[in-house]
Amino acid sequence: MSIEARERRQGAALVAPALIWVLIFFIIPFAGMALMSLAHLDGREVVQSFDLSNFAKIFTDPSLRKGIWVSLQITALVTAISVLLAWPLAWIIATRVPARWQRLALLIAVLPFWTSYVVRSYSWALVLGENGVIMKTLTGIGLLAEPVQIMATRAATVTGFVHFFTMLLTLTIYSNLIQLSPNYARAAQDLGASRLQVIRLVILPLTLPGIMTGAFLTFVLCIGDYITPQILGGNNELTLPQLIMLQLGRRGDYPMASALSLVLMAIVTLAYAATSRWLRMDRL
Amino acid sequence: MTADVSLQGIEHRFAGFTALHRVDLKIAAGEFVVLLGPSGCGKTTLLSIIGGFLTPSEGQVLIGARDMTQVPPKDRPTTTMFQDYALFPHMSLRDNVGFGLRMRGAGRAVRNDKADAMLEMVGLAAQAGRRPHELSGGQRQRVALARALAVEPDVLLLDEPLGALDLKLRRQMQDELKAIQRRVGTAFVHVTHDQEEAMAIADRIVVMNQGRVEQAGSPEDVYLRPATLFSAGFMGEMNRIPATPDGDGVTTPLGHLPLPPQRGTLCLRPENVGLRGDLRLGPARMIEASFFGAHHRCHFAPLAAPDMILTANLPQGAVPERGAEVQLFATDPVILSETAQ
Amino acid sequence: MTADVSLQGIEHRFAGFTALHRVDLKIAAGEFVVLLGPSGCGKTTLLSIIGGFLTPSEGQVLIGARDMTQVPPKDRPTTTMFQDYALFPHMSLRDNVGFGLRMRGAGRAVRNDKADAMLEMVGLAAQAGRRPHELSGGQRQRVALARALAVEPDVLLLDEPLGALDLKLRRQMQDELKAIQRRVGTAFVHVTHDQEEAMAIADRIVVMNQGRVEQAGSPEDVYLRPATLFSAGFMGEMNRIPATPDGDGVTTPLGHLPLPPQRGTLCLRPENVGLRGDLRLGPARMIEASFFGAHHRCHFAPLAAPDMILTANLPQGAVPERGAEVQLFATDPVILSETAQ
Amino acid sequence: MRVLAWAYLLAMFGFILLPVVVLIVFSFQDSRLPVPPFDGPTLRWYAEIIADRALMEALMNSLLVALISSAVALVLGFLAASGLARVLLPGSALIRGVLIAPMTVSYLIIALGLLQMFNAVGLRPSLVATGIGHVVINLPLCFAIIYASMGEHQKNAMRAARDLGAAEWQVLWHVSAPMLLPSLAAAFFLAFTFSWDEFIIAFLLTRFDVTLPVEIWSMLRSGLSPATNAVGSIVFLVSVAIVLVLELTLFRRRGA
Amino acid sequence: EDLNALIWCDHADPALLEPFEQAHDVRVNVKEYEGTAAGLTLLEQSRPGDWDVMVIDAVDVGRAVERGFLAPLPADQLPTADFFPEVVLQDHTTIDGQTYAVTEKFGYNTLAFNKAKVDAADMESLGALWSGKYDGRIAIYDYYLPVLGLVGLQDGIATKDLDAAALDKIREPLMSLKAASRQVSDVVASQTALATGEVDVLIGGGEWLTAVLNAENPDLDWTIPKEGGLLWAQSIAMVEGTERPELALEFIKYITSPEGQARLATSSCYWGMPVNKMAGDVLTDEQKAILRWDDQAEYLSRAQLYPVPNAATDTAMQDLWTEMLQN
Ligand SMILES: Nc1ncnc2c1ncn2[C@@H]1O[C@H](COP(=O)(O)OP(=O)(O)OP(=O)(O)O)[C@@H](O)[C@H]1O
Ligand SMILES: Nc1ncnc2c1ncn2[C@@H]1O[C@H](COP(=O)(O)OP(=O)(O)OP(=O)(O)O)[C@@H](O)[C@H]1O
Ligand SMILES: NCCCCNCCCN
Ligand SMILES: [Mg+2]
Ligand SMILES: [Mg+2]
Repeated sequence: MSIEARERRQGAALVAPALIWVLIFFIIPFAGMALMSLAHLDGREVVQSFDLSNFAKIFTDPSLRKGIWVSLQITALVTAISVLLAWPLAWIIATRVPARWQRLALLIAVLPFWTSYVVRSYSWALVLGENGVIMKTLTGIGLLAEPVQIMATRAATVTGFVHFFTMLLTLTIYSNLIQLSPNYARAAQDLGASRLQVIRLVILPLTLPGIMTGAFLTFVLCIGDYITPQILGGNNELTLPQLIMLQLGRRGDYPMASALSLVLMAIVTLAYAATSRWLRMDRL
Repeated sequence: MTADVSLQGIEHRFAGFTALHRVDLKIAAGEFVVLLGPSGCGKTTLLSIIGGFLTPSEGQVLIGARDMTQVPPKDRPTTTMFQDYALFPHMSLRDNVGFGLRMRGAGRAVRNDKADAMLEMVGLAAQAGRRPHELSGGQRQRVALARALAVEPDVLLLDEPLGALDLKLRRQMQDELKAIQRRVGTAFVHVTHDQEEAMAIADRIVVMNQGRVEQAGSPEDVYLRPATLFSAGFMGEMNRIPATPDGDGVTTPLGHLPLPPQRGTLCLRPENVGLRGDLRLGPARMIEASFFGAHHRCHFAPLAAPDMILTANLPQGAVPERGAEVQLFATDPVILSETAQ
Repeated sequence: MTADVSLQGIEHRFAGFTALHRVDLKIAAGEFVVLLGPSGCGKTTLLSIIGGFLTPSEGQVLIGARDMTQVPPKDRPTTTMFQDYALFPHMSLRDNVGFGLRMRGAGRAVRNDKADAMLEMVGLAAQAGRRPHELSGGQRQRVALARALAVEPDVLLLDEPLGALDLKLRRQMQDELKAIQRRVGTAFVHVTHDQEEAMAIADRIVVMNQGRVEQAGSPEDVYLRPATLFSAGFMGEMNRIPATPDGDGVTTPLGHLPLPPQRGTLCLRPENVGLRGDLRLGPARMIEASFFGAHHRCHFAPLAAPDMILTANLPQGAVPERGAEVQLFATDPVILSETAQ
Repeated sequence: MRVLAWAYLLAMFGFILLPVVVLIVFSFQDSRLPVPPFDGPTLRWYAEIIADRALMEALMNSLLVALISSAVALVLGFLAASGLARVLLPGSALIRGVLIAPMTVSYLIIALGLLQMFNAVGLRPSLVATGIGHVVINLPLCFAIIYASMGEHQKNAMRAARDLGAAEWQVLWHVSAPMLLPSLAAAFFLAFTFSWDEFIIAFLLTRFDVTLPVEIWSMLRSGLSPATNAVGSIVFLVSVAIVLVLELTLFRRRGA
Repeated sequence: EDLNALIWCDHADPALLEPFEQAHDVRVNVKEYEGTAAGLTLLEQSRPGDWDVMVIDAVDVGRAVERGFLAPLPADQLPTADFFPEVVLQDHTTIDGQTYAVTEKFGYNTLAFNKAKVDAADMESLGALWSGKYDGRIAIYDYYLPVLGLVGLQDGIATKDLDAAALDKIREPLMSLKAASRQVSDVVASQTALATGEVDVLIGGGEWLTAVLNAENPDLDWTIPKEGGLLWAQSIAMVEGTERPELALEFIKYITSPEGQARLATSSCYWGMPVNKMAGDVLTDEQKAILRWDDQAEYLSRAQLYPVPNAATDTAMQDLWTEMLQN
């Protein structure tokens, strides 16, 4: 056997365990889910069939269809707001904070990562409630006459999400920013660009990989999350994951849960395709 | 368009570290000046001060007689070409080169014409629509040059522009850089730590060491008449022989030599040591020789001081046998006093 | 311990691309061979085939007369020194150098003794406990050498070992490499694309181009008697003058020259063109000169062919005025036929 | 501009830290209603959760699952990265794609797929099932981080070790792993964090032996009490302490 | 030894479980669920032996038995004689003469409210929720059976008549109720919302919601309006296939014993009336007052049982519920 063939065999042996793991615990379950999505519920029994009735129902049943729409709206909103909030924050940390304090500033900016995810959502309920800290403060100092309802609305869900994803995006954008040669900004300035022009024409485009990587992660994690809308949304509208959990928990409708999951997956795949040219998944 | 630059008593301190000590330097309009020195000697710092990226702790920067010490880079008649080129990767070459004009409010047509003309000058007109990552290192360097020159600066500052290129390409780009500078007539201030590069392109070389200017002069001056031991050593290989004054000459390990009496180090470049010359060094044994193409590099042990090895570059066809005893001669001897170091 | 290497009809194809075309090469035991050629010519590929990192598509590798074509690196009597040295950053120098012995099952005491001896040889005994990142580039290079030699290979393979060093250090390490090779007597196969380096250290230079061996011979042979135009050009700068046979000599743009009649290109190195020599080239006008330290690089326009520029490296102090008319002479003329390309 | 920047920084810090601060403050709330007015302070909720057997078990379970699943993901990711970095395997772009794929899929989908498969083969929900799911989500992460940090230099060091006679496992153990230590540590740490805080997979794939996030979820759904705040605060403070220690030791050398 | 129990959240209280665990040296593992459909789904996915006991709404025992999930109980060993007779619900827990479950706790799904913010007189009619006066101050308990039942009552439909046709009639009022309400939430979220002043009225609420918070907010109150209310009665059963039938039975006996009953009645997630009258001797007077021990006879007379839908109606109800959540 040639040296290269031997090398390849050893290389393959090293890759094999991970590949097998992914095959058994990701690909096969996924295939199973695809199969399940073609089945249907007869009374309470799952009956394997091969029809697209679940998908047909998803796109005709107003509740399910609206779920997709709600999820898309929330996710788009969250992603956009988080990028808008995170970019200046990352930029300020990377360029305005003295080098020796940067890591500390970044650490503070992502500190709540280290609370439990469930608790983090729940603590927003404390903050946003009608008698929560914010309303009490605002009405207390007379800025608001009446408390405004935020809790149990889409605004609460979005706030909870934005909180988490602003931190995530700050990380990805910051790490992109500090990898840029300082000479880009210098060169642009040297050629006569104002501060804003430097940012708009040079720095911003150069941070697209960081923005897109963070935005994609935000999109995937946000559109697939059950906890935040469940805790903060007050069941006033249901997202895709909530609908999926509803099928699982209350109705035992695995076929429909699978079909909804595939729709979710398809949406994420589209998002991936749209951003893939900028993605640097190892930038984490 | 070009202007002269005058640095007066420039001193620069970073937190707890003085990077430049009272540097005075004049750069004439249209001159090609090279700042040469080892890593960390303050070349980039000095260039940044001229370009406006740093404000000196003390001293003044005059460009075309105007005091520019506090003026930000965008308002100075200088542009800088960075070592990593800092080409904007998301813009075409044309947009890169036209960027400076765009910032000055030029319309698209105007700046594209100018950009194309600049790209033409550096031989990249055909690639104007490409992105920087589609170019080779040498091509990128030319785009950076075109971009910096497109705004018609009075002074162009270049920080090791050739540092990232391989040797062959580097030598080729040196010639181009020199030719372009001749053509546009702009003053160039070029930083390098490669003395061959410096000699090949400079009108004047400024040798720097530890934040000070050691010597400033033409390549010949600096190479043949170094002012300090540092200058001498940095410009090329050298044989160093201790010398003490002795009547009308000096005493060295090789014996008495008829040179101006002075305490210091006798410096001889390898190509100035050989079988002919004005200064007789006495008998020596040939130890080893290797062929270097244009010359043979030979090591000789003087009989008077067998532990001292003298290196001589002898021309093709003039090489003694290994082990042979020959009379060594030298030309262009220089004695530098210890204090000159 | 050393052995000879014989490469027989080596051909190597990467997917859709032939990197080596029927290379035959013998390397004698104890010889210092340099593979020289431009980037992409197949040097690394050939070295990898000797070292066992690649199996040739065709042909055989014999080391010490044994067929090693299919033997993996760890079982060959070769070791490779990588361009980036590939030192293990988490191990002390001693552990780095002792690594090969450790893999061969040597106990700690044995391998430490050997490692210390090797470090002693390369002058780093005092730093044995340090980590690679605490060393300068040149020191690292020596550690890599010590590590490769510690397992006493028959053949040491070096892929651009000096490529990462700056010029000054590079010249110094060349001397050391050569000296160490002399001392240990192992055959060295050394890859570079720097012809000065090749000439400085090689017993024999193998000039490669596009997957073929152009010429193999001593540095003098290759420099002074190039077999092909490629060889001639790659070994250094050259003036090329077309020549056609004409009775007892050749006709060139400069006129008739008394050389062996042959159709081809007359090659003259710049240092072999000057104001003296065996071969009279006729009158020429000096156009430009720049100072290069050891010599002046001058451009001459022959009066007979004013558009042809001849480059001559003239020694210090022998440079005519710009615009002066002089008689040019040459030494060591070589005529290479077109087909030799 | 400068003032604006600092004001923005402070405002964002306020936004980011607000829920955590409120959480911690109201963990000392004396009444059961975690809303203003604050009528504390009391430590009784802390006493309560420390005495809560189920919670403490969930904490241990979380630690266990996070440690083991991260270790498995790390080893698998390391081996795969070493294999792929070493030779150009046929279809290696596809292999990389397959290994990364789970990273682009919502956890809920991974959980549902595994739940159905385990149901089908008769495997009961358990910590092991959860751990398997966590390896699925963390393997791509570990692989990507390690693969990205295997530069030419790393590859050459591995070749050098082989050239000097090292067997494959010796290359991995003596050269590759120590050289990649910072990336390995970073990957492990990140994987650990993800597993430790993962909810949906653990929720669907466990039954009685639950992980901490699931236990906290049940706490939230089985009675109103600031004990939830206390758990959140403790998790937060302990994690921050760990992060700080790592920051000051392991990652200090890597600089910004 | 372990006992695996599928429960409503009130059985997760350590104060309830620990005495049993100590007495029998076992460990009770609990898994919470909410809503019969969810519980049945969990059993569907399990294998025999996974579960030993289960808590289930008494009216839904039939649905579970029909699918073979429950094991018969020795009726003679159960203290049903000591129970309030109205909540033994023999018709539902006994099928074909075989007892499958025993009731353990009961209460009402009606209106819970904050009397400091709401006119208590308004609460005497369900119609107040549709009057517009409390728009934005209402929460809906997220369990379709009792709330659909209440909406039916408001429309004059008895719970036992809530069939597919009736569902059509209550769609409109259900949707307008949703429009008037602020949130739809589970047990604890409902308690929180009412206790923190997020909402003032909870439809589907009752003593199970207010009693547990009595100490925090004495203004929380509940009533059965004139249209009537729903009686919830949960029962405990042994799961078919259990490998520890004796222990399971011991647990059921413990839960139905006076001590167990008292602890269950006042457990941490929600309070509710014990079915065993003897628990009255264990409970304090204060606790009994909060539970309104003495008013039960009247309440019971005005309450109706949960709807018991067949599979098709159940699906239709869930669809309607999902639609309500989503609008
Ligand atoms: N921001 C800074 N803070 C502190 N010291 C600095 C800073 N920038 C440069 N220095 C120090 O000032 C000295 C001069 O630096 P400078 O960059 O000018 O050197 P250089 O000659 O350009 O070197 P090189 O050839 O390596 O680029 C160095 O010792 C450097 O360490
Ligand atoms: N794995 C490969 N697959 C395809 N082509 C390859 C591969 N490795 C090398 N080549 C090609 O083979 C040729 C010879 O490569 P090789 O690395 O031997 O060149 P080299 O002489 O060492 O060049 P350099 O001086 O740049 O190191 C090049 O054209 C290269 O592009
Ligand atoms: N399973 C019992 C029905 C009880 C109704 N709800 C009251 C409290 C929470 N379910
Ligand atoms: Mg510099
Ligand atoms: Mg190579």
